[in-house]
Amino acid sequence: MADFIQLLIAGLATGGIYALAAVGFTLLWQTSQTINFAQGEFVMLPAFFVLIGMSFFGMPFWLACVAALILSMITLGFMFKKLLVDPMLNHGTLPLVIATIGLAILMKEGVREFYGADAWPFPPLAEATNVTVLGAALSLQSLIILGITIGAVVALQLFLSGTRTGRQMQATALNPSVARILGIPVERMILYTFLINAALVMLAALLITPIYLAKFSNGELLGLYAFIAAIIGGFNQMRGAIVGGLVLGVIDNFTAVYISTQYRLVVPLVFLIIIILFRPQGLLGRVEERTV
Amino acid sequence: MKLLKSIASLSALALMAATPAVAQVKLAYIGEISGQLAVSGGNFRDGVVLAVEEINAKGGIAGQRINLTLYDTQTNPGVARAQTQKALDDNPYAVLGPVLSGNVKVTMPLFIQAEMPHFIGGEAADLVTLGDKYLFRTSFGQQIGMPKIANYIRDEIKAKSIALIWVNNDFGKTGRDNLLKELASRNIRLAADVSTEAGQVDFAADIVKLKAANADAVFVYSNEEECARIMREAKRQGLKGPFVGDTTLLSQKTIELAADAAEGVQGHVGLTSDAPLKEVEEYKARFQKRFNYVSDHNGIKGYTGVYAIKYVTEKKLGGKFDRKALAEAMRGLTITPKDEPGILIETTWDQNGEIDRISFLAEVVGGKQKITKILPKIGK
Amino acid sequence: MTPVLEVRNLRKTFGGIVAVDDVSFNVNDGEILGIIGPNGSGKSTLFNCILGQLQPSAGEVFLHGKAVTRTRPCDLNRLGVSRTFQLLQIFPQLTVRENLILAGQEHQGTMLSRLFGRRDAGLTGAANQMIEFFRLGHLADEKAGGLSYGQQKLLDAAMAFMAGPRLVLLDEPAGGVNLTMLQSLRERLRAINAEQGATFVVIEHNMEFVMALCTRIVVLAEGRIIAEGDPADVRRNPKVIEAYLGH
Amino acid sequence: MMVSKKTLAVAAMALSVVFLLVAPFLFKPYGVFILSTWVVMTIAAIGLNLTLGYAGQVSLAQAAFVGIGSYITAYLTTRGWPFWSTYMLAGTSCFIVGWLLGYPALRVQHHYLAFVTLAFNTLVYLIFRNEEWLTRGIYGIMNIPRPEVLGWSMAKPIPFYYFLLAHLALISAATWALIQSPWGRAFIAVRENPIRALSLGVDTRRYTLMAFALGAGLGGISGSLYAALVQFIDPTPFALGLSLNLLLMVIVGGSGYFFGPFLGAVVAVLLPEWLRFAQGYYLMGYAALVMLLMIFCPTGLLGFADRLLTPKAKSDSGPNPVLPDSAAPQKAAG
Repeated sequence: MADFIQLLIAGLATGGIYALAAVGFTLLWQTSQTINFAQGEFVMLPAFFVLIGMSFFGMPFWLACVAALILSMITLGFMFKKLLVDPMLNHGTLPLVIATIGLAILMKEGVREFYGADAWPFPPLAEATNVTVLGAALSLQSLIILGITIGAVVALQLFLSGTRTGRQMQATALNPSVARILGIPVERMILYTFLINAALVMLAALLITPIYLAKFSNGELLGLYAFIAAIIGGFNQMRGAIVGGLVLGVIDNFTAVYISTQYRLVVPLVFLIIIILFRPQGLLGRVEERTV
Repeated sequence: MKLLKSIASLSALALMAATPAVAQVKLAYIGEISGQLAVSGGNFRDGVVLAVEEINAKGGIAGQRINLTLYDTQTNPGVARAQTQKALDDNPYAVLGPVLSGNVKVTMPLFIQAEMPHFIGGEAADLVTLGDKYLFRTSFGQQIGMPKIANYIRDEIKAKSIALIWVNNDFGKTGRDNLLKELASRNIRLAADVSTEAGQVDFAADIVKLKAANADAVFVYSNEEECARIMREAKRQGLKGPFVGDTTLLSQKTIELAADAAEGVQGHVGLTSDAPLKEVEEYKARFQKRFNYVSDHNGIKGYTGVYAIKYVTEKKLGGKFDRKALAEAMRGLTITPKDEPGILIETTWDQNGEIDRISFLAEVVGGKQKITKILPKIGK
Repeated sequence: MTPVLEVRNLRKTFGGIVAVDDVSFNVNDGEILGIIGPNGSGKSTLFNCILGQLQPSAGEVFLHGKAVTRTRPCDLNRLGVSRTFQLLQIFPQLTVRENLILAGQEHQGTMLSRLFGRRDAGLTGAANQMIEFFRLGHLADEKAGGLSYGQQKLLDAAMAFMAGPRLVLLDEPAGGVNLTMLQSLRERLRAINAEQGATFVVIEHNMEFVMALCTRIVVLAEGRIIAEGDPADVRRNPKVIEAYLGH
Repeated sequence: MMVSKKTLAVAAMALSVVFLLVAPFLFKPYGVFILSTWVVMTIAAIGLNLTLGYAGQVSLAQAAFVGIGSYITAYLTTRGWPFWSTYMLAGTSCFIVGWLLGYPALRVQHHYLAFVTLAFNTLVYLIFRNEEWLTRGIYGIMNIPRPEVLGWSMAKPIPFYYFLLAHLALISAATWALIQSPWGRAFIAVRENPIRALSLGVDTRRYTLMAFALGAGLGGISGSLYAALVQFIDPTPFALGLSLNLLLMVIVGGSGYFFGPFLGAVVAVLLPEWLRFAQGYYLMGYAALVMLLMIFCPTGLLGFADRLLTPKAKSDSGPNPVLPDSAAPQKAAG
C-alpha cells in the first residue's frame, strides 16, 4: 500500500512537470497553430539564464530569476514569435515544425558549447525534506511542484475567464477571424500567449531544474513527454494538458513497476495511440470544427 | 566561462595553423562531442587538448608540434564512420578515440585497413577480440573491471544476493552483462534487474522495485547524474544499501550532485581523478584550471593516450614517426610515471591492446571519495 | 418503371438535432429534380446521406432498385452517380485537363492497369471534349487554382460529368456565378440532360435558375418535405411561401 | 518563361548527373562516403516525399522503416543470405508494415497522424534496443558484407558508390513514372481534397494506404543499403531524430516537388559537413541556416525557385500539404 501511494504521488509530481511544459504547448497551438518542437529546450534554457546571471554577473538567486524571466519573455516569447513564427504563419505547420527543430538544435548545442555538457546543480526552492504520508516518503519538493503547477493553471484559467484581456484571448483561440471582426486586437492577443508561454517555461525551469539538474540535453525527453501529455489530455485544452501530464506521470511509474522498465515508454505511447484513434480530441478536449 | 575557453581554444588552433615553419605531427581526435553521450566525449576531448597543449608548450613530440584536429561523431555510427574516414584521409600519425564502444566497432574496419593506431575510450569486453591489431585501450575492458567488482561484492560486502540498477545504453548494458556473468560464476543471486533510461528523472518506481527485491546489496551502474538521482530517491524511500558501484557512482560529480545521499557508497574504481597519486592530483588541478570543471575518468583516458604516443615515439622509436612501429612498440609495453609523468599511473598494454593498471577500492566519506585499498595490477 | 433513385424514410440526427427527418422521394429517369428550401433545411445533409458521405441514422437509398445505403462515395460514383459540392471543390495544383482526367481515371481498368498503363488512362480525348463543351479550351493547361471563380465553377461541374454518369446531384451549381456564366451553365446542363439522358437532382437557392431548369421540385423545411410538384405549383403553394417568409 | 524554367531544370539536372558521375575522382574516400550517405538518405526521403509531399500524409516513422530494412539486411547477410534476397525482403516487409501503419491515417490526419507515427517510431526503436536475441541490442551487428553484382565485388568505396547511384537512378525513374501515372494524380487528389476525390470515384482509402506502403517500402530499401554502406548497425541511428531529419529533408527541399528530397538531403547530409570548419559551432550554424531557410523559403528550396521563375506573381502557396486553419481531427468520411 505504501508502495502504491509512493508511486502515485511521485507519478503525480513528475506528471506535474510534464503538465507545465504541456500547458504552454497547448496555448501556442490554440492561438497560432504552432507545434513547438523546441518546447523541451524552452524549459532547459531559462535555467541556464539563471545560472549565468549568478555565476557571471554575481546576482543573488532571486535577482537572477527575475532577470531570467525578463530574458525568456524577450527571447522565448517576443523574438520567437516575431522572428520565427510570424514569417511562417501562412505556410501551414510543417515549415514551422522544421524551424522549431532547428531552434531546438541551436539551443541545445549553444548551451553545450558555451556552458558545457556536464550537469550543473541548481538552487532548490525548498529544502530537500521528506513528508511521510500513509507510510510513503514523499519529497516536499515534489509536493511543491504539484501545488505550484496546479496553482499556476488555476490562476491562468481565472485570468482567461475572469478578465477582459483573458476573454479576448480565449475568443482569439476559438476563432481568430471572428475575433478580428469583433474588434479584438488578435495580433496582440497572440503575442500575449507567447509571453505567457515564456513565463510558464521559466516557472517550469525553476521548479524542475533542482531535480533534473541543469543540462543541455534536458529538453529531449521532457519535450517528448510534454507532447504525449498534451495529446492525451486534449491538444486544445489547458485543463487537458494538466490531466494528461498527471495521467502520464502515474502510468509511467506503474508501468515501470508492474510491467517492464525496459519498455516503460511503451504503455504511455500505446495509450497515446488509442486516445488519438478513438478520442482524438483528448480526454478533456473539445472537437475542433471541421470544414467539409 | 566555457565561452572564454572556447574562444581560447579556437585562437589556439588558429595559432597552431599560423605557425607552419615548425615541423608538425598530425593527431586526430574522433569522439562524441555532441549527442547523448557528449559528457564522456567532451571530457575525453578536453583531456586530449590539455595534453596536446602541454606537449606543444614544451616543444612537441620529438621536436615536432602536434597539430590536433577534432572530429565529432554525434554519437551516431554512420557519422562516426564518415568522420573516421575524413580523419584517415588527412593521414594523421595516430588517432585518439572513439570513446563509445559502438562507435569503436563501426570504425574498426577503417582503422584495420589504414593500419592506424588508435587509443579508444570504449570499455566493452569484446573490443580487443575483434581482430583490430591497432586498437589500444586507455582504460580496462569490463571483462577486467567487472571480476574485480564481483570479487569485492563477494569478499568485502559478503553479499549473497544483489539488486542491479543500470542505464540502458551502450555503457550500462555492456557493463551489466559482464557483471551478470561474473556474479553467476560466484554464486551471487540476482534479486532484481532494473533497466533505466538515459536522462531519466523520476526513479520512484525503480527504487520501489529494488526495495521489493530485498537484496544484500544494491549495485548502481549509470551515468553520473542518474547515479545521483538514484541515490537521492533511494534515500527518500529509505532503501538500505549497501550501495556498490563503479567509477561513475563514486565520482566526485555524483557525490556533488547527490549531496549527502551518496554517503557510504562503496565500490571499485578503475580510473579516477581522485586517485591518491601525486601525478593524478596534479593533473586534476591542471585540468580544472584550464577548463573550469573537474575531469572525470574519460579526461584521464584522453590525456594519457596522447602521452603514450609521445613516450613511445620519443623513447622507443627514436623520434621516428612510423605508425606501424608505434603499434608494434605499444604491444607488451609498460610505461611508468617515472619514464613519462604524463602517463599518470603505471600502465601495461598486452598483445591485444588491453590494459593493465592498478585500481582502487573506495568509499564515500564526508562528501569525499576516500580510497580504502589499492588493488595491484593483475599481471603482478 | 423503376426510378433511378429512390430515397425511403431517410433520417439523420446530429446529437439531439434532427437534420433530415423521414424524407422519401423518387427521381425518375431523365428528369431534372430541384430541391429547394430555406437555409438550414437539411438539403446538403440529405445529399451527403444519399451519397454515403454521411451515414444516415435511418432509412434507405435505392439506385435502380438496388439498395445502396451506406455505400462508400467512391463506389457509388463508379456505379454512375456523380455530384458537385456547395463550395468549390477542384484540385488547384492540377491543370484543368488533369482535373478532368482525374475525374474519369478511376472508371478505367484496375489499380494495376492504372499504375502500368497510360499516363492519361486514355482520357485525354474525352477530357478535351469536355473542355470544349464547357468552353474552357484556352485554359486546358492552366493550373486550376489560377482560374476565375466562374471558370472553376464550370470545371467543377465538368468534372462531375467526366465519367458519363447516369445520375448527377448538383449542390447549388449557380451559387456565386455571374449572370452570363449562369446562362452558359444552364445551357450546358440542359444540353447534357437532353443529349445524354442524364438525370439530375439540383439543390439551388436561385429560384429563377431552378424554375427555369427543373421539371419537378421538392421543397424541404426543417428537414421535412413540405411540398412537391412542378415549378408552377410549388411557387403558389402557401406552405412554401410561409416556410420562406417565416425565416 | 515556362520553357526557360524547364530548360533551367534540365540544365541543372544534367550538371548534377555529370557531377555525381565524376565525383569519386574529385574527392577522397571521406567525400565518397558522404556522397554515398547522401544517396541512401535521398532514397528514404523520396519515400517520405511520396507519403507526405504527394499524398499529404504526415509521417514521423520513416526512420523506423529505414531501421527495419537495415536490420533485415544486417541480420540475414551476416548469416550468409545473399544481399539481393534481403534487399527484396526489406522492401516488401516495410511495404506491408507501412500499409498497416496507414490504417490510423484513415481515421486521423495532420498532427494527430504525426503523433501516431511518432509513437510507432519510438516503439520500433525500443524493440531494436531491447530484443537482443534478434537485433543484438546495443552491441550492434558488425561486419555486414557488401554485395556482389555479377561476380564483381562492391566492397570498395568507389564501386559501392556507383552501386548506390545506380539504385538511386532506378528508384528515381520508377518514382517519376509513378507520379506521372494516374496514381500520382490520385495521390495529389487525396492530399488536396480527399472528399472531392472520393466523390469522383477515387478510392482514397486504398490510395492513402498505398502512399504509406510505398513510402515505407522505399524507407526499407534505403535501410538495406544503409546497412551495407556503414557495415555496422546499432539502434541509435533509427531513433526519432532521423525521422525528424528526413521530414526536414522533404520540407526544406520542397515538399511535393520531385527533386525536393534530393536537395533536402544535400542540406541535411552535406551542409553540416561543409560547416565543420566552424569546429564546435558547426551544428549551431547548421540549425541557424535551417531556420533562415524556413523563414525565407517556407515552401522549400524548390518552392522558392518555382516562385522566382514563375512569371505571374500569384500568391501561389505551392503544393505544400498545408494544414487548414481548423485542422479537422477526422476525415469526414472514409
